[in-house]
Amino acid sequence: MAAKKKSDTQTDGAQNLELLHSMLLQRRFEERCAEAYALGKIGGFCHLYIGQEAVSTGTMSQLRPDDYVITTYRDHGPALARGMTPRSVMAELFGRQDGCARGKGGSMHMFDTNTNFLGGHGIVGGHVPIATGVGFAIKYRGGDQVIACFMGESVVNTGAFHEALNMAGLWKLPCVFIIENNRYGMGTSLERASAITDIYERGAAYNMPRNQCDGQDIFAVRQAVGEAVERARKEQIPTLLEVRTYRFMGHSMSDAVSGTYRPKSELEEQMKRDPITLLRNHMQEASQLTDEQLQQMDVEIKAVVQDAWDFADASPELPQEALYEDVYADTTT
Amino acid sequence: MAAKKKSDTQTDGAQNLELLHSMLLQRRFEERCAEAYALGKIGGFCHLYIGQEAVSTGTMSQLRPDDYVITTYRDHGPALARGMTPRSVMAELFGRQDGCARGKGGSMHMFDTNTNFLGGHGIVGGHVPIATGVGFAIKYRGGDQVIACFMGESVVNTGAFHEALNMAGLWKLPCVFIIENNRYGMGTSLERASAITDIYERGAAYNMPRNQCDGQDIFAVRQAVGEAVERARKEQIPTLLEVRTYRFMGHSMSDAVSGTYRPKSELEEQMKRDPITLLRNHMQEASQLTDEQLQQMDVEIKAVVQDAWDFADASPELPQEALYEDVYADTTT
Amino acid sequence: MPVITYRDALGAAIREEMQRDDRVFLMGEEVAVYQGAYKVSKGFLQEFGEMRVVDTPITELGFAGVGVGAAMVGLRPVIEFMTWNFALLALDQVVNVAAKMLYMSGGQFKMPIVFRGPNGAALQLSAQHSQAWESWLAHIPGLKVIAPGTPYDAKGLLKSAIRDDNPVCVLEGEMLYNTKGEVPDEEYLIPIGKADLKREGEHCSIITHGKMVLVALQAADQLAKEGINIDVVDLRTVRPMDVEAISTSVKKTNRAVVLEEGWEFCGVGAQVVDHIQRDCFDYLDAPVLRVHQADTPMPYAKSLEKAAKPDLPKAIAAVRKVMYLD
Amino acid sequence: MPVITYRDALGAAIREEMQRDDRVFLMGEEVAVYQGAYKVSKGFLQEFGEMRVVDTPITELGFAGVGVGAAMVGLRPVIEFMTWNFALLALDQVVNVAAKMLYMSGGQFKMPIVFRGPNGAALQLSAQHSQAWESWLAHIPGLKVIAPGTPYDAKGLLKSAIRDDNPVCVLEGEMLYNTKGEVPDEEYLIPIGKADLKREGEHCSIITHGKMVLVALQAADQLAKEGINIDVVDLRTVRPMDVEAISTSVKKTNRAVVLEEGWEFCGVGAQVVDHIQRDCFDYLDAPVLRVHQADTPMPYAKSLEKAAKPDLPKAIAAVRKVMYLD
Ligand SMILES: Cc1ncc(C[n+]2csc(CCOP(=O)(O)OP(=O)(O)O)c2C)c(N)n1
Ligand SMILES: Cc1ncc(C[n+]2csc(CCOP(=O)(O)OP(=O)(O)O)c2C)c(N)n1
Ligand SMILES: [Mg+2]
Ligand SMILES: [Mg+2]
Repeated sequence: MAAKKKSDTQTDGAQNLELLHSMLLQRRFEERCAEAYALGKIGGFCHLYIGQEAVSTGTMSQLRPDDYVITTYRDHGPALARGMTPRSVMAELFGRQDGCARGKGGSMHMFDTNTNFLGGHGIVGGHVPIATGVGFAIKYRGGDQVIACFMGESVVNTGAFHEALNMAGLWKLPCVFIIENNRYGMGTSLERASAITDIYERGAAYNMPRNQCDGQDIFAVRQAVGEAVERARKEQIPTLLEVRTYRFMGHSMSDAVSGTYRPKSELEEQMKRDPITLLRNHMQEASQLTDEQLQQMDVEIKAVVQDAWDFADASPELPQEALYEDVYADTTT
Repeated sequence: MAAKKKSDTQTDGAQNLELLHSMLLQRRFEERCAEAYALGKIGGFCHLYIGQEAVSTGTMSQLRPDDYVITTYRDHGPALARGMTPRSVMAELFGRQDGCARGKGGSMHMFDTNTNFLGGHGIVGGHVPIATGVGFAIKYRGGDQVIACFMGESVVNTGAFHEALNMAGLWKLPCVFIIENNRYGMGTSLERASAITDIYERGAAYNMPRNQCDGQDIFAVRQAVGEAVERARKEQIPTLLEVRTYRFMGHSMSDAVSGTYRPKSELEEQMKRDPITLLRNHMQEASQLTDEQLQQMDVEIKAVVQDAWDFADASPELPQEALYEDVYADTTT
Repeated sequence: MPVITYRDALGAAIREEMQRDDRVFLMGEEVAVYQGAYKVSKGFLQEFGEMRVVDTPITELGFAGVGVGAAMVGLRPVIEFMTWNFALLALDQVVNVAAKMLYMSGGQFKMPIVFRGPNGAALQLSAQHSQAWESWLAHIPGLKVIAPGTPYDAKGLLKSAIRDDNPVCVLEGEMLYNTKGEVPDEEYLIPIGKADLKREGEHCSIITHGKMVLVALQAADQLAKEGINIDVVDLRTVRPMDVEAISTSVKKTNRAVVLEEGWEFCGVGAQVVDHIQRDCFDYLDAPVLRVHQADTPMPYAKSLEKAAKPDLPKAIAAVRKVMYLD
Repeated sequence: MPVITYRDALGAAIREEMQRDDRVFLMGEEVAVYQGAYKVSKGFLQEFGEMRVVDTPITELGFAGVGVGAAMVGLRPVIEFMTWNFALLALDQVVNVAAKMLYMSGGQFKMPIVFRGPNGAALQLSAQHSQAWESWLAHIPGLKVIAPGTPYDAKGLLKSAIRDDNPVCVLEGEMLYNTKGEVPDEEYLIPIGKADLKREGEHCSIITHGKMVLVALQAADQLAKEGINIDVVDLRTVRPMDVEAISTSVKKTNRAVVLEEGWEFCGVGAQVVDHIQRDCFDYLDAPVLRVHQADTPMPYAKSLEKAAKPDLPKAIAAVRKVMYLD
């Protein structure tokens, strides 16, 4: 684990326990998602976040409740890290009435007005201009919020990304663009998709501050995101941040964990840097965590996830008429 | 005029006369286009190239007949510089049977298989991926041709440009991307549209050799394009070249030459660096051109343009059934 | 009543709504400094400033998405496309996001956004600049699509569109901007989804919208001279479509011609015909005929362009045919 | 005759054409190393190498344009979209360039390119991943649009598409890839633009294409048990449409149901109805009915998705209704 930096002194003890709790919750939650998918309780595309939890938790820990978050279809982790309830997320995955999106969005489309969680988007690159638009709205209203926009590394090749970053840079909008570089876009490695591999450098084309950090080390993520958030909030300067992480599962439930496009050995090598293990070890060395505490936390979290499962299972199916609801809003203005 | 560089020694005498002839032909041709437009012989959108002739002529003078050229709707100049006949271009502008595109394309859509002139495209940014595709085809066939792709500076903000350059850089394709930076996209200045103004730097995002040059100095254009063409032909490495030029007329025939978005003073200042005058002066100082020669060249060119006008005027209107022709090709394969 | 142009009617609608609600802003290419590519937003920059009248780079996909993001968090963007032809690049944001946001989010995120600009052919702009998109847009649940044909309808409908909490696509026309009509000084709104019977007649119905409304009215005038009286049903809104108005008219006249600017195949006219043959099956004295653009890309040559476009002679010929007059 | 999957039929078609003509290449996301997102191109990289089986970055607009450029100078690209939903981003190249190139260039530049991929809904992929685009594509002159419903038709039509000198959009289906059918070993081509009468019956016509062909055949089987015999007209090609085949069938049965996967408004079904009511006006004993997806974005919840999709019970109900049986 990176030797703790000055800026991390505040992340000791209690706070580290929170970070660990957040990451472990995402992990245990998604382990059960895989189970529910196998049982047919979850359908469609289901992209697990396992291995990348330090990025979501590290980022959210630097945001205010009134800030905004937007991400891709790989959204269970960010949704939970942002504070959406396991119940509402699991019920959404089960396609039930009590899901955060009434069971209409599913795995790829988590939305929540309470936590300013703006989705859950299925078109690669499509949500980046939306993030720029939220940044525009914040500036328009003279607010001091920021928007954190997560994206996979493949997104930096899409036209939408470039059009969006140019406007964010040109208009100086409070956006933090966070690339979760897990090295693969489905079965295509970064080297085979992008003419450069230090992709944070693409920020230069938009005169945008840019940075790269280790995404398995939550303190490194907190450090880099913290700087970017402060720059956005205080000076309304956007940042392009490349976070180097790794996906421990297949691209989606239908994709083998390794084989065609990445060797088992690479996966095993990467799993040695499990972000949860790294934080746990750090805390134990710093004697911020006893085995009993960890034990207990895990038990509690598993109970919370089980509760979410039971809740989702018990949540009613949508009535047929719901098919025709939410197509158009009744205009009140 | 820039002190002649070593690489220009071959551009003396005879060759300079050719360059001058090409530029003057474009100028005189388009002066008559403005006249024809006023008379209603040309309709629709008509974007004149006047002021940018050194870019087209300088570039074409470095290409082989079997190379490819593609550009935007501002295509009369490049079409003539590439060697398309004034008759076929004028007849196209008049919308007649003998036009290069049978009168179906018009001002924005000049096409010619004889000179590998691939258009004439109306959607800003839309032709850049096409250029990458031509580069791909050249490599696919193992040829040593190159494609020169002209574009306005606004294009560097479009998603199409970035998607295309990434693939050209990633796959190492023989493309020369030439930005004709005339400072304005319609009424929007570069500074108001792009987060950076040294836009050739966007090549860095694609690991692409890049360069910037004076677009009013034809020798500077020849120098920069020559290097890029050689790199593409010999090593199949693409280049992003920013050529700084200026549009002496309005964006299109319906746009005032100056006023809303650029002051008259700026225009007048820029017109002092007319690319044709600069070359003429250079040649006269180098005593490569007498007043008589210039006189005679101008008379000849005006006659050629008049001939094109007469030819276009005499060319038959398309028969009504032509409306339904060229929608689908009969498949022979 | 004051007579103003279609252009000024649109401008007045946006200006009034921006004055009324400071969440409303205008964004697009050349809307500010240049005063609008077609001058709809003349004077806006000076009146509202650059935060509310925003020139964008040439990035249709990008600024459409910026509008969507701003709408998600409570602003009410009016996004101008220089023409709908260029909006092809932005359709992912319009169709995959704006049209589906309320649904995907289970009713949480409204999408109060307007996408507007000129639609269809002007004069000799050739293939890439002369397309009418209403049938594409109207295919998509979640979108509303309006196509006003007169200054009065343009102002009233655009104001309603800006106040609507759903994405509304507004199809204007370069050839309409200079047309004039009566527009009252007092504020008024025209409800989205209501057709307008612009002429009454008992012999045949012409069902149309947008630019073709003027052609339909001319046809009605000419045919009236021959004693043929036309019901001109101006849909005004393409989606949701006022099917009652269509049925009422056709059940009265027993004959119908559907006139539209765009292409035939899967066009708005096909949908209108589908409704008529189902709802008015026993009332029809003749098959419903359609008038539309020729099934080709738009040519540049003036004479061919004229041949490609639907126009007065074609509309009249269709009415005479549906009435078995020749 | 050998029985193979729709997936393998498509793969065989592309492989045979690549073996036959080295100007043909396959490009798209995950077509090479990953062996195809849906494994249509399994083994291609190994057989043809990386110059002819090309993995692209996730840039639909960009690689569609690369295909267009390659086609302009004589190659014959087969561009795979992982699904047509993502092709929305590429439509500017498909519609503004590929469909218009021959016309804009006055007949000089042919566009021998194929755009293919799965179309319509699979299972619980929700709003952004469950759309059927045939009515949009078929709206555009210059494009050809095919939607094969069986392995036999898929192979024969795709081979014709690859040999066609015009842009051809091929609409496949995730739910079709695993379906099986007889496909001869000998080479054969199926002409674009010809419908196929897949069942013969005198009581009612079902006109359909693509994924819904299987549903229509099931409906015909079930109804046959009740003594109701259906003419199943499989259009196979949506544009150009085989209107003769439609008229022949409807003039025989005097009743028709149009069954399609996509949305109703301005759908392919509307165009079919428009043709029928004009060409078969005096033959119809009842209004033509349509079966299609519900007019909403596609929901994720299993039960709602089922309710949204056209299916066997809905098809049968429509036939019974058009026959005034209930
Ligand atoms: C425009 C578009 N093209 C293709 C897809 C199919 N697709 C879904 S995810 C994905 C890979 C994205 O990789 P990356 O951006 O690195 O994110 P990751 O999955 O690694 O988190 C692809 C190709 C899509 N959803 N959208
Ligand atoms: C996608 C798209 N958006 C808008 C337009 C309208 N338009 C035509 S030219 C132009 C300005 C382009 O400027 P630039 O790229 O600098 O080229 P220049 O005209 O200066 O040669 C615009 C906005 C278009 N043709 N395509
Ligand atoms: Mg990735
Ligand atoms: Mg320019």
